[in-house]
Amino acid sequence: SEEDGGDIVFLIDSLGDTWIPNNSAISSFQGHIWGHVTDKLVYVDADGKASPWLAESWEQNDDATEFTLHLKSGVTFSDGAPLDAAAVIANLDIWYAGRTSEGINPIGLFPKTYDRAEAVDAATVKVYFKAPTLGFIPTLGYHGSILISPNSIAQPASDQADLSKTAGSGPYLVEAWKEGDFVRLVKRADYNWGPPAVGHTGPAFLDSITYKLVPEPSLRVASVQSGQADVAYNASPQELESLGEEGFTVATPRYLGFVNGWAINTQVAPFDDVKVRQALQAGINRQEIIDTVYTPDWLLATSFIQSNVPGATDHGDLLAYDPDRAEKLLDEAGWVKGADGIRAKDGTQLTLIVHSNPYLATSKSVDELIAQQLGKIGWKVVIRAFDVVTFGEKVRYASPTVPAYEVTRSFIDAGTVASILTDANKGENWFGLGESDAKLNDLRDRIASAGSVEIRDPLLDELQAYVLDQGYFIPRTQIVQRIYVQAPELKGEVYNGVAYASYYTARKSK
Amino acid sequence: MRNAYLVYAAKRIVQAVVVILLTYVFTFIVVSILPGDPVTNVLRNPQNGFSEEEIQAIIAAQGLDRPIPVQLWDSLSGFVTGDLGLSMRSGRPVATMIAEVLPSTLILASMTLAFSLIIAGLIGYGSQALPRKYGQGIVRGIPSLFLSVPNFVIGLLLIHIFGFQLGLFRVIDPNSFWATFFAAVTLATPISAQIAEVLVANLDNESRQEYAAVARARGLRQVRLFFLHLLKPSSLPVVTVIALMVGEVLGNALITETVFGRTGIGSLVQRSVSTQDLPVLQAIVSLAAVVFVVVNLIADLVYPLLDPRVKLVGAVRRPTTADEGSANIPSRVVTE
Amino acid sequence: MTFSLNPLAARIRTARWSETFPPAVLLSFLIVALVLAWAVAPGLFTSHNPASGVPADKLLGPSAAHWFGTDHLGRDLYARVVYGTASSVTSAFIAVVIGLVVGGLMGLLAGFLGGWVDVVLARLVDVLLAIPNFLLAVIVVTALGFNTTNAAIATGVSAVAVFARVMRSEVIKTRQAAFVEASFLLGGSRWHILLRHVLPNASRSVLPLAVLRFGLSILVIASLAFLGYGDPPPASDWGLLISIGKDYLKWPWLVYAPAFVTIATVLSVNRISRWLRKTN
Amino acid sequence: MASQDKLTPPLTRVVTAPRRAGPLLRVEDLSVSYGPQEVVTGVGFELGRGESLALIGESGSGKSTIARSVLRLLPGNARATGRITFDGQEVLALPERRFRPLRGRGIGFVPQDPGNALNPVRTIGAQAQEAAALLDEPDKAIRNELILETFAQVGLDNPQRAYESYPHQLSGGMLQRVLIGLAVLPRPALLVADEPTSALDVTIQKRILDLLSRLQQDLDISLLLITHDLAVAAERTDALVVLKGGSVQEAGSTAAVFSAPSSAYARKLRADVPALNPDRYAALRDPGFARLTDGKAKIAVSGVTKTFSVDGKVLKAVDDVSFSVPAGTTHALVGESGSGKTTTIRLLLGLDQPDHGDITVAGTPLAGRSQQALHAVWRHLQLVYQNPFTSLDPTWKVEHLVREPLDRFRIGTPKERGEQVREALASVGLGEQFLSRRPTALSGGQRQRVAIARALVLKPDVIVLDEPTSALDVSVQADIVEVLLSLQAKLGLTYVFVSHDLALVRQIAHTVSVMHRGRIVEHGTVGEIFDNPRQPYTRSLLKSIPSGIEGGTHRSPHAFPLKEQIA
Ligand SMILES: Nc1ncnc2c1ncn2[C@@H]1O[C@H](COP(=O)(O)OP(=O)(O)OP(=O)(O)O)[C@@H](O)[C@H]1O
Ligand SMILES: Nc1ncnc2c1ncn2[C@@H]1O[C@H](COP(=O)(O)OP(=O)(O)OP(=O)(O)O)[C@@H](O)[C@H]1O
Ligand SMILES: [Mg+2]
Ligand SMILES: [Mg+2]
Repeated sequence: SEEDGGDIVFLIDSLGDTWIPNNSAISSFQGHIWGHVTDKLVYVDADGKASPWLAESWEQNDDATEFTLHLKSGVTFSDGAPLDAAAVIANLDIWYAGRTSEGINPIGLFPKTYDRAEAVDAATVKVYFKAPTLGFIPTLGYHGSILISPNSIAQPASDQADLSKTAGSGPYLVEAWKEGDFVRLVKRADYNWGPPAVGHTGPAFLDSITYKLVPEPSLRVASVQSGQADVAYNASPQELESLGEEGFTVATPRYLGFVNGWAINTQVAPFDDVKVRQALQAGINRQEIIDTVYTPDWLLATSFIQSNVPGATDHGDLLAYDPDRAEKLLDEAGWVKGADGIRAKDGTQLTLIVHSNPYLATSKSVDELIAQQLGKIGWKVVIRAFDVVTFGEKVRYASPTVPAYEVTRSFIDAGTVASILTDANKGENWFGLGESDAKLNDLRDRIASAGSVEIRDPLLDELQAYVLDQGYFIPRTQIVQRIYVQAPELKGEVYNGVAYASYYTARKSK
Repeated sequence: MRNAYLVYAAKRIVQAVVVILLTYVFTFIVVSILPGDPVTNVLRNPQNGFSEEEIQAIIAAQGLDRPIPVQLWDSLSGFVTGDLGLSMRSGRPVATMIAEVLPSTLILASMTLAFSLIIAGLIGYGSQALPRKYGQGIVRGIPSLFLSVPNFVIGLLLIHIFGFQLGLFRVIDPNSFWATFFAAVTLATPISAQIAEVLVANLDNESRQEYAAVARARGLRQVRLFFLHLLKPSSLPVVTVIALMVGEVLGNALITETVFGRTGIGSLVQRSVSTQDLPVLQAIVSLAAVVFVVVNLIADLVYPLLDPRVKLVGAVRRPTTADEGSANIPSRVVTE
Repeated sequence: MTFSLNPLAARIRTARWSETFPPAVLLSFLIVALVLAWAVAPGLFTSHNPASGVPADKLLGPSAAHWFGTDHLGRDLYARVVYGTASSVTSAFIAVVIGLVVGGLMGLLAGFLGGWVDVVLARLVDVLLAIPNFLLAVIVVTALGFNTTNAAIATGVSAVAVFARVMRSEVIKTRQAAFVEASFLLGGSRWHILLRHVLPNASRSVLPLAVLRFGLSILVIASLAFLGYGDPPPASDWGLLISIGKDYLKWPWLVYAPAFVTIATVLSVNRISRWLRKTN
Repeated sequence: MASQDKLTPPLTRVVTAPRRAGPLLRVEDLSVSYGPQEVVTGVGFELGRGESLALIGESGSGKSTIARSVLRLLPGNARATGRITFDGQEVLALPERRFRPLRGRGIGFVPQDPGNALNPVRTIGAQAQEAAALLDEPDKAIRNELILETFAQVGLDNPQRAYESYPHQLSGGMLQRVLIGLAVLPRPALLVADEPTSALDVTIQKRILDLLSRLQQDLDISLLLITHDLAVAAERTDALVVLKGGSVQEAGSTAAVFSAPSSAYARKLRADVPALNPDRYAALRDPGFARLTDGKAKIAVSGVTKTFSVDGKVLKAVDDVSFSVPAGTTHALVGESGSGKTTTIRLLLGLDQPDHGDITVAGTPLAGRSQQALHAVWRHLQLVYQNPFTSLDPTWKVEHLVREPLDRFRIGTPKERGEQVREALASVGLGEQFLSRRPTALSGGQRQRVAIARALVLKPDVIVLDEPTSALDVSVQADIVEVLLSLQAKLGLTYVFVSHDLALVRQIAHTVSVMHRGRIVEHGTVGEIFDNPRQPYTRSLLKSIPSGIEGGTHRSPHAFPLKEQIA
């Protein structure tokens, strides 16, 4: 085709920490590269729909403990190794267990119920689980589940850390890279096994993609504006509007997962009082957040899961901004406004401590705006900010010092949501409720044992309504964790279920 | 004299080695009290979905829970034998990672030093040769101004003006000549200012000396007076100031490299600090200390050879940095 | 009040005044005074609330109503600069005090006691000196946690070596001065000499250094904020404002206004330091 | 050797510009101000070709300022008005470009402090080349030869060695010779010498002045000599201009002004020169001679030796020194620089410990005393330092400076202490207005008075004075000496007075020890030493005292030690 070829430069704010595939594939940054260099067994699109990719088809037994995957034939890794049953098993094994003593981690979201995998023949793999694992197939489309050549997997960690020594089967190859600087990918000419869902299976159109690290957001955008680069990742939302007017493509794909919001720790006063939680729910002007911090590309949260997740339902009425109701609820709860405009009860001020999420650049601004909004109804908001490391260390769900945990989390299957919320079965106990809320426990159990989507969806709907009404979860906005500003010449990219842009199908006009 | 110099040199070298080793231990202790580490950092990414017990198990499996002294001993003996270990963050050999970024920083640093010297020299010349009231006043104000502007503001301004508006360089190609040029200019502003402050103070001091008047009475013109008489004694103390600036260049490179998107020692530090990659930080700080100590060692060893006034009795009294107040710079670097 | 109206004396006095207080120094003092006033009583200088604004009025340019314009949440930038002064000034002050007290003490002891104390402290100072200042500050602030106070402490720690060195060399210089021996002959004890002679004299050049460092500390703390090691919002330290502003370069006053205030302050402080050094 | 005394052909070959009529240098109505402060007011004088003229006056009277105006070397903040005509050309009006050729070629300059007048980091040869470049001699070899020849001519006995040296490798006397050589090398018509010897030892001073006189005669150069020593001026020049506070007090031929000064200031200046008035303080001092015999020894130093090891070499700074000082008398230690005077008195004070020998002060031996016991001795033994600029803590006020010893030794009640401070200051002639000043706001003389007051306030028996006036000019020196002697007369103090100025010692001391290389070479009463010196070293010291016209050596280039050894 005459439009084939061309090179693009993608400006990114970080190139992550390590290239050991297991340790890096979930990174917001490295996922871009892995998405082009490797393939997955299953493709999950922006709406959460799983479709065949290198697994052309699959079957599962009734209790979802045994899965059979039928592989596409003729697929090879870039080092020449065939992508066959043995290769898939090697990948499944290392996803599950890693090689921790070497510093190769397991893949966090890979089902812990994994038992073993067996090759039925060169193109058929049978996977066994110790317990029912409905989410296995969608997990194969998750960004961590990238297929790596068995030769690469066998390498020691320090070799795996060298990106150029790792072979995938994707439409692009690593031509050169430099730590903390750039990664240049070139097209693999014999590629012929793209996901049918994107409508193209042959070699990619663009000759090369260069991911270049530019830490300053304003410089990334200005570079694209001045024609020095084609895509700027994670632009500041404030600039998007004018960029759109200037003719640049602005993409704000949403991933599948929770909305951005707070999981409230019900063990910490005053949030042990449902009225206070409900006041919080009503005291936040979500539209103003979108108008001020974001742009119309961001959507109002209508539940605590993103609206594109299958099973998400619209509970916008529970999330309406109603300061009068909030004040009334607080009055009822005994929090009365003092002379300084801040409510107090028994000598303590009505305070909300929030920890800005370091994984979301706009988190602080939203916090500040909410602080203003809550300030009007007599709520004092204290904002704390930690770096990624300290945040991970100090800010945990249901920790006594963390009344509100800011969630930014994707997931593949809404069915897993309910089990995270309580502490049964190693759940994360988001609201600090433990096993104390009978209704929540009941919903959780019924969702887990639901055999089909038809049975599960109404339960999910009920769960969403309950959690929001109780003020367990305070949504802020639907989350856009990845923002792309793209030169108008570049077209045809595809965003998957975790909002990564794939330029496999993209073309650049001259 | 010869003998005294050798004794002095030997003393200084031993001192330098001690300082390097102490710096290593010091850094290790400071870095060890940093909260967390890159391993848990990766593991704790919420998208990863590990539980706390899983995280602890992985940490234990990698031996990261050993006592600090044991880790220090391992690390120090590695350092002495030239083995810098593996990065905790990326898993790659630290030596490779440093070797990758070192050339870029070296180029930037040498350009910076060259610019700093040129700028400082121009300011120094201007401070003596320009018309007193206006010319000199303005030139003498430059170092203060340079020292008052946040470095990253200068960098961003230069990028926007020369990179985007004038299109002199591509931001995504920070190793091109002009991008390096402007990064060096950014880095050179505070450095040149500090050198210039010392130089101007020394020049003033020297030009007030009787010998300057006597030389003028001998019919020397300003240019010759500056180059023949004032420059050498004024810039001798600058030699040691420049040596001290080496640390400053490395430190400031942290910001400049980040702003310009250059990969170099500075940006590697920035990444390693934000993930607390102990082996890399440790190696870089030690490397910086080695560079600093060696450069200063050379300066100290060369100084007595350059300055005929210095007699080596006891230690050489060194001039101080601009920081320490140019008023303190002894006009005569003589030891009794 | 003196009533000596000798015109000649008056003339000489004014001549001296303008000579010892050049206009640039006067202006510097005025700027510093204004900044200190902002720090002490920000409410007197602006009626806007620095922490909450009108979201609808976001990113307005400078005008009569908003001298420095408004930020991305519609807050008045001038008010944020004014209210951020206290923290900016205090943190720079903390940094200087740490450097001055710790470094000064180390230098004082090393210089005055000499011997092994000097050797040990000198090596410690060498170590601190060998680690690039800013690198040291970054590591320390990471160890302590990210907020402006910790950034200030880190900045102070990284200045310890400089103060220690200057103090030490000043003390040694002073210790060898004839008046110290004279005081000894006049019956002065070691402590008396240390406190009444050595310290005041040594501090004559340490003071301008401290003033100079105060200005530099503002910049270092701003640089740390730039790298993200400052206070969380809604704090409005100048460095924080600049580093937030740099993400909104389409609205340049968000950078220029706080940067200008910072530069003017640091420049003034530097000028005063230079003047102190000269008049000493 | 002969070449030193007669000019050799290459030097005479130098072409000089054709002479114009009129005086070589004429200064008319010259005023100079630094900023708003006028320091020279309406000065005028004339200097003929081949003649010599001295500008004399106390420190700060504007001598150097005038010299620098002539050379156009005033600093940037200075403004000069009036007329200076050199060889028919208006110096002040010339543009810099036109004036520069006159520097060096027309007017040579010999500065005050030789240690500071050569670039310390360049060799002497390199700097000599600059002077040689003014000769219009294209051949480098000849230029080099000329330089070496000139060096020989000014009495450097190893010219090549001097040529290769750095300034710090030569002594002050040698440096001054180099500077004179560099100034005369381009054969200027006028030589301006700004206190060319004040920084030097008396013995060397004489040799340098002799050299200048001889060169002036041999090369037919006009000499503008600046000095604060009337005796020096009288000895060396044809005419005198006496300055005070920037204006001319008196001018005229040397003979006239010196023998019959008409202005009060010139008379005072003459009276203040110790060499010219050996008996000025006789009334105050002479009663003390009686105590030499009846007074018992307040201080006894016997067989004291002190060695220093420098760079592995052992240096005997004080070698077997003995002397004793009767109570109420003044003992002077004299000798050239480095002869061990300061070291001796440091031993005397117990600030250093001698290697051998005993020191007894008021009957108590110092050796092996504890810190505590030394304190008790210092209560009665005080020191006044050579340099008043470094011996007073600049951060303290005068009141506290003088009060410090009282506080330290806990003498009297605080109120009494205040009284005593005032008394002590009054006794050195300082009023109450000085109490709250800091040393920086005092002149050198005033500072030294404060230092003396501080020594006096304890009412000690003994005061050790280490060259207390050598940093001050003659007039101030006279004031201080007067104060010291009247205090001795009144309180019966015992002084140990260190000096290299024999004329001063003759005025004030009772007994004298002459030190040379750490040893006392001669010892006796002031009469014995001055009237009847036995040692050649003492005789050479005495001969170096400038004495004005009467006993002077003006224009008599007789044999004198011309060379200095390069160490
Ligand atoms: N650069 C200057 N700026 C301001 N005042 C000056 C400067 N140089 C000299 N003065 C002042 O001018 C006056 C005359 O100084 P000058 O050096 O000519 O005196 P002098 O007679 O040479 O003294 P001395 O015997 O101490 O050398 C003094 O009061 C001095 O303080
Ligand atoms: N602390 C010391 N260490 C080494 N040498 C010393 C020390 N103090 C003095 N000397 C040397 O001892 C000799 C005598 O010095 P001293 O200071 O007593 O001489 P002086 O007669 O006072 O000279 P001046 O007239 O220059 O003051 C000199 O050669 C000097 O260099
Ligand atoms: Mg003078
Ligand atoms: Mg002496």
